[in-house]
Amino acid sequence: MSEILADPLPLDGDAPEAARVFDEVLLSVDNITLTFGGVTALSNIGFDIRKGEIRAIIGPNGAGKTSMLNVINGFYHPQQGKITFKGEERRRMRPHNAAKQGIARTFQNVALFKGMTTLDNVMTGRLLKMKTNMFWQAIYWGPNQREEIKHREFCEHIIDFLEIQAIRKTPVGRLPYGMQKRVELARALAMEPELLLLDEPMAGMNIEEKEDMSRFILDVNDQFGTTIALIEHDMSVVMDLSDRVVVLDYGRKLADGTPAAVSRDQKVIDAYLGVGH
Amino acid sequence: MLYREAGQFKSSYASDQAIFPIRQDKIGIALILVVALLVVPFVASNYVLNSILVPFLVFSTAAIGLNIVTGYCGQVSLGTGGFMACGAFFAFKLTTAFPDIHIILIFLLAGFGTALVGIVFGLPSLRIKGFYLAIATLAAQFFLIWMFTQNPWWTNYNPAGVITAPPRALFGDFYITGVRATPVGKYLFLVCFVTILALVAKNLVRSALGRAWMAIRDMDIAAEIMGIRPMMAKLSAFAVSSFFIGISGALWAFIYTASVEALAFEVTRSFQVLFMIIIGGLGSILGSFLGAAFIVLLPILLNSAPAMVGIRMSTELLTHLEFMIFGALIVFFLIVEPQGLARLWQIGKEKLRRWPFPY
Amino acid sequence: MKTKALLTAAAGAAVLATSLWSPEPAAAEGEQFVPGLQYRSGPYAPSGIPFANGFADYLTMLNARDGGINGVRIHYDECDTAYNNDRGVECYERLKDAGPSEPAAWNPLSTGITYALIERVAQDEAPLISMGYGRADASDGRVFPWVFTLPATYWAGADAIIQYIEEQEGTLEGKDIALVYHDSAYGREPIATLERLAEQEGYNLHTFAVAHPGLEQQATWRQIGRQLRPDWTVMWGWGVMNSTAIQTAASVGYPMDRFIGIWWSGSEPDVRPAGSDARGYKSLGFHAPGADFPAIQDIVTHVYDEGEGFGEREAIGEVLYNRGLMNAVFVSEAIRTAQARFGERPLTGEETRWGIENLHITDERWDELGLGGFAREIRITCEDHEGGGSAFVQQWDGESWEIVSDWIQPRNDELRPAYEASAAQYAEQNGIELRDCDAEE
Amino acid sequence: MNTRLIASWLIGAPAAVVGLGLVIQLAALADPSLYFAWGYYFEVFVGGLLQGVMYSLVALGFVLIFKASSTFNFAQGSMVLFAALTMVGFIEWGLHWTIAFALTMGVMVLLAMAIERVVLRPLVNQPHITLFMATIGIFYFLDGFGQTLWGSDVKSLDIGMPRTPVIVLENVFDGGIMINQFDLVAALVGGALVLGLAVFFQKTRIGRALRAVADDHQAALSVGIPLKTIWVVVWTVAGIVALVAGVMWGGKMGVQFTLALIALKALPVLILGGLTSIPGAIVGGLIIGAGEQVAEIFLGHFIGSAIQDWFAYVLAMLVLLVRPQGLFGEKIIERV
Repeated sequence: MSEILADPLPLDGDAPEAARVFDEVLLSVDNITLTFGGVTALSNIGFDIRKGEIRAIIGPNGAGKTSMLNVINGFYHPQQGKITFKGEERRRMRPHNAAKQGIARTFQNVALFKGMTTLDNVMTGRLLKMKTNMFWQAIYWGPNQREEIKHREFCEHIIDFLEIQAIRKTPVGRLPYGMQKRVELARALAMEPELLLLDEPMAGMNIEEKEDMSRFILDVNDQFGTTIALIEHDMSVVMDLSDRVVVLDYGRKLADGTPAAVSRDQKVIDAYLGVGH
Repeated sequence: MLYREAGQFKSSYASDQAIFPIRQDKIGIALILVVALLVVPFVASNYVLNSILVPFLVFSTAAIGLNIVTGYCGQVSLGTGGFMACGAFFAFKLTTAFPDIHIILIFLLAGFGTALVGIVFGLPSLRIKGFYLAIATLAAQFFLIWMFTQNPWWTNYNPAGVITAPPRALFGDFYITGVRATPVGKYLFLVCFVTILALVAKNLVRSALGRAWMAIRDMDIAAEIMGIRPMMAKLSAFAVSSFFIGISGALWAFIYTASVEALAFEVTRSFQVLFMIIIGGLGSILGSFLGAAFIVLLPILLNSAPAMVGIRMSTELLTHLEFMIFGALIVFFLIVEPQGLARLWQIGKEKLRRWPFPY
Repeated sequence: MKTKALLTAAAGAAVLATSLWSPEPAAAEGEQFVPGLQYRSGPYAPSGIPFANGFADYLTMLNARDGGINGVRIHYDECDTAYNNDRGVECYERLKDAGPSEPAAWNPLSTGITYALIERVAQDEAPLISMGYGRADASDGRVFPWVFTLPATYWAGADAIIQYIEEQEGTLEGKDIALVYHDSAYGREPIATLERLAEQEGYNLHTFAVAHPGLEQQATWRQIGRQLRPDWTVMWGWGVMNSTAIQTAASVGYPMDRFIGIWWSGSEPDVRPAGSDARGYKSLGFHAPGADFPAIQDIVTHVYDEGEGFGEREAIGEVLYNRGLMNAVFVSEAIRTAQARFGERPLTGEETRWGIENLHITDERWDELGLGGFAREIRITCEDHEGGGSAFVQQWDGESWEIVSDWIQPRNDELRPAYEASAAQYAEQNGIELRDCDAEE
Repeated sequence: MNTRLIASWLIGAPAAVVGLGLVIQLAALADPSLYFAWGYYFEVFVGGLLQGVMYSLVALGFVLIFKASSTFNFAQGSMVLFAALTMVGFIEWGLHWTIAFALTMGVMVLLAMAIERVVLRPLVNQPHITLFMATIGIFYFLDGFGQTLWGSDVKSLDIGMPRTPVIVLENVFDGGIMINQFDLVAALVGGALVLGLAVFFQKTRIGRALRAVADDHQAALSVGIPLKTIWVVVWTVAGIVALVAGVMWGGKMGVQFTLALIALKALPVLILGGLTSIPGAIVGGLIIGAGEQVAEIFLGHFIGSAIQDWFAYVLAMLVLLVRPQGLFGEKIIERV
């Protein structure tokens, strides 16, 4: 596991300054192995995510990227290996514990709450922070209303930030796909996560939508200081956005390093072009 | 032109989050309450009060309860009848053991007791989903009815296994159960009580808990990843739902039929309430009322319709026709508007808002 | 388009709904209203239909043959309860103001509905006849002025069955008697009496509950037929439970002639599905089966020949048909009795209540009615709302019911205190003051 | 199904039966008022198994429809009633029962076509729960329709099946084991029906198409199988299964309204066996049938009678807590 620090590389456009340096490890995974029945989804994977960075996880279809995210937020339980988050080794747990620790995510296939409005979807992100008990919720007026308004203000802030004010009261089931992806990001952000996992945030989008989404991701990272781990197929997006990249293929780690270093890696090139297996 | 929200601006989140953010709706609901409290008692016949309005209000409470667990939290339950029986028998045992406790408190305690039972029978929902869960809830239905029929303790050793509501007054001489209760008194009490219950339900579903329920309903995996604990969400839904259903069972036994045996709450009752929320609208408090009204009125209408147009039909045929029309209507509704009457109401309102323009 | 369709439907429903608020009685003034809470649908319809037909046909015949009762025509209107308590209550509320006069008497044909109506009829001042069903302790007229249990209660029925068994066996000491009962208010009524008699007579009582509607009896009958093998089995069943019980009993080889049902477990729909297996099965009865009575022949000529009959011609004279007819006789005779005092006009509930309370149908009166030998003398008093209580045993010979015993008179000296004790308890719970019968005329 | 699974059932099931007997024997020793004899126990057990086959007959109809369209057909019970009523109606016209049976099959085809046209087609692509509720609508409709057509009297349906009980193994157990011939014949018919269905699914073109649909709707459509036809066929087959169940149940206790309620007995069988498995419906039926008889007689002694109604459900629920997909159902793998 070579520690390649970001080396300066000229990139196109208004990319972030590539020479950002991150020292503090937020999350590290070591020797993760995950199997379903006889099928090995992940084998012996290890890498880390550092505080403040944008980390990309790439690889061909079926490489185990989504499984990796599922392991990180506790949805799958690996047979082997350990995960350390914020310096603490994590025991076996359920996804809601991961959420409590500050891990939020979006999904490859939009997993919004289809029967609820945009605003309510975003408000679910605040559930962990809401403290009034069932009794006061039943009364509504009083502490509960104060809390609702406080969190509503926070959510409105995020709604402004992601420019989805106009669809605030629309049931998300009726929104176009690109908008749904944006609402999903808003919902994850409402959790004020320390680590944000994005599973193909730009899949199925046109160029314009992709540009918008890229801008939002960078702004989130920049303004909120949120650490982001991101799965993406579009290599140009990955190159533009990420500080470091880890490459998976058939459940194994192929490479890990700066976008530039990874893109020069022969194994990576072979994997993507389908050469020599 | 009457139904327009133009010119009504929200200047605070509080007013934007009100139950009826549009002024016309506020006026409308106030009008309904005024009519219900001040006009209906004077014009409605005893038949309308006893056989239409009282059961409608009792059923609405049950429908709200079932809507919470099925409509809002997505856990299909067929145990409604069993939980209603719990409420009825708990209330009976409590009020006969402690005659001095106020009747409203008895109803609430019966609700809380049923909530505990609901939690126990909600436990399978943590592992079982969908149809499997729906059928597993039938276990609650059959077991509870059996328990109340088999144990004479629940009926204070009545030889026939029937409980009869003892006379209880709301205050002074204003009896709401027993022989001395008048239909108007029962009705007025129910209007107030059920309105408050509905308000509580509405408050819960528009707060954090309601959002957690809906999140579990719409996508349980995503909800868990958002930090919602499925166990807490599902069990709280079962508990709150059973609370309402339990109260409705107690109201049924004490105010509607006044005397009841456990068989009154058998599985057909569960289906009846399920139909109310399907037809009324899943995930809607208003829908619970609309559905209850529909199911209470439909058989009565079907029965009196032929006589009104002057056709004499045998009761036998009428009842069979009722079954057929009922079945056909369910299919019709599901095809035309799967989201029920509440959604129709909404569409109607939107049309009104735009009127006279088509879009 | 679909909104349009729905809005039309909604509008239609609304119009119908508003018309409900002003129900208009469709009948002419001057008629006596007799409501019918029947069930022609639901799981118990096969038993409910013949009863309803007998009830309705007799009243129709009175109108057709005599022009009503003393010239006051009867307006009969029925509502289908499906043997369902809350529908029964709804029907009650619907019919109670829907007739041309106050209802003469309510006949719910369901113990559950009877329970649900007991308080309502007291409040609305309308009499209720629970003929051979309902609350046995309601035969204490001092506590239940509005409820009548003529001609016999379940407790009397249980007593009669035990007397019959004793007569067959010589002694009951050490005998095993099983009770198979419908697990409802109805089926549980006799248990207390049977237990009391068990203590007194020295037999062992074994009870077996059968869950509504009564399709599951295999385990019950395997226990009875293969393990317990009681000397006698008694059944308190209704509807499909009866026929299922007889068939299942036959399938485990239980002897039919040691199997005896209450009067609600002894009609043609109960035995016919079992075919020849049911031969020998016994049940109680309190009226004769068959159509060989002048009054019933009048129904054929005045009603069925005119095409006004409610049911099939072949079903006339079946046990439940005749029972419905008997119920109608009680109602019409009570009206007649009351008319003698209050005048020949439609009566109020209070007036017909007096009529029932002073009802006295002697053997001669049964003859006059064209029903000689149909049933026994009935005499209701202020205290005694049962008015008879005797029953006989009938047996199915594969084709028809044969009466195989004399009239069995229940031991009222023991039953009466039991009724009064139970009624007193009810009175205490509900704060009812006992009527003083001596003070009334 | 692999041989190991079958072998483990073949050994495990009798062992469980005997083990349960031993437990009850012990309980009887502790409480002398509980009657226990091995002959009696086996008689109860066999009686329960035969009853269970009757449940399976009803459950089978549910499984067929669920497999092919993921629809939980609540109306199966009223289809049983409707089929039996129709057949009795034809017999009452004076037709021989075989002709009546064939005619009723024709009626069931028409019914399947009507349901496909009026209910299923407009609801295509709706969530499963919507379809489920629609079948409740069909349930009510058929109940009313059947009775409007044929009346609500109890009708006997006699196709000449033997009814007398026989006693076997008299030399092994005291008093022997009494078996009802009717149940035995019904069980054989049920077995034959399952065999017939297995052949239908394995050997015929349409049967293979049905299995393709069960595996994957999209894939089935893409190889050119019209979903419309599939639905009609599967509802027809379910209708015929309902007819056979109706003949058996109707013959046993008369044809009448309550027949529709036996669907409630089939539901625990269904979830115990797994909604998608035909062998599951059979094994589930046997377990529920035997389990509830044994429970009613021996457990009922301790906690009160009439426990059959809920016992089956509680048994099924306990199994579900261990295996949420039922004994033979397909394992549910959650994905995001």
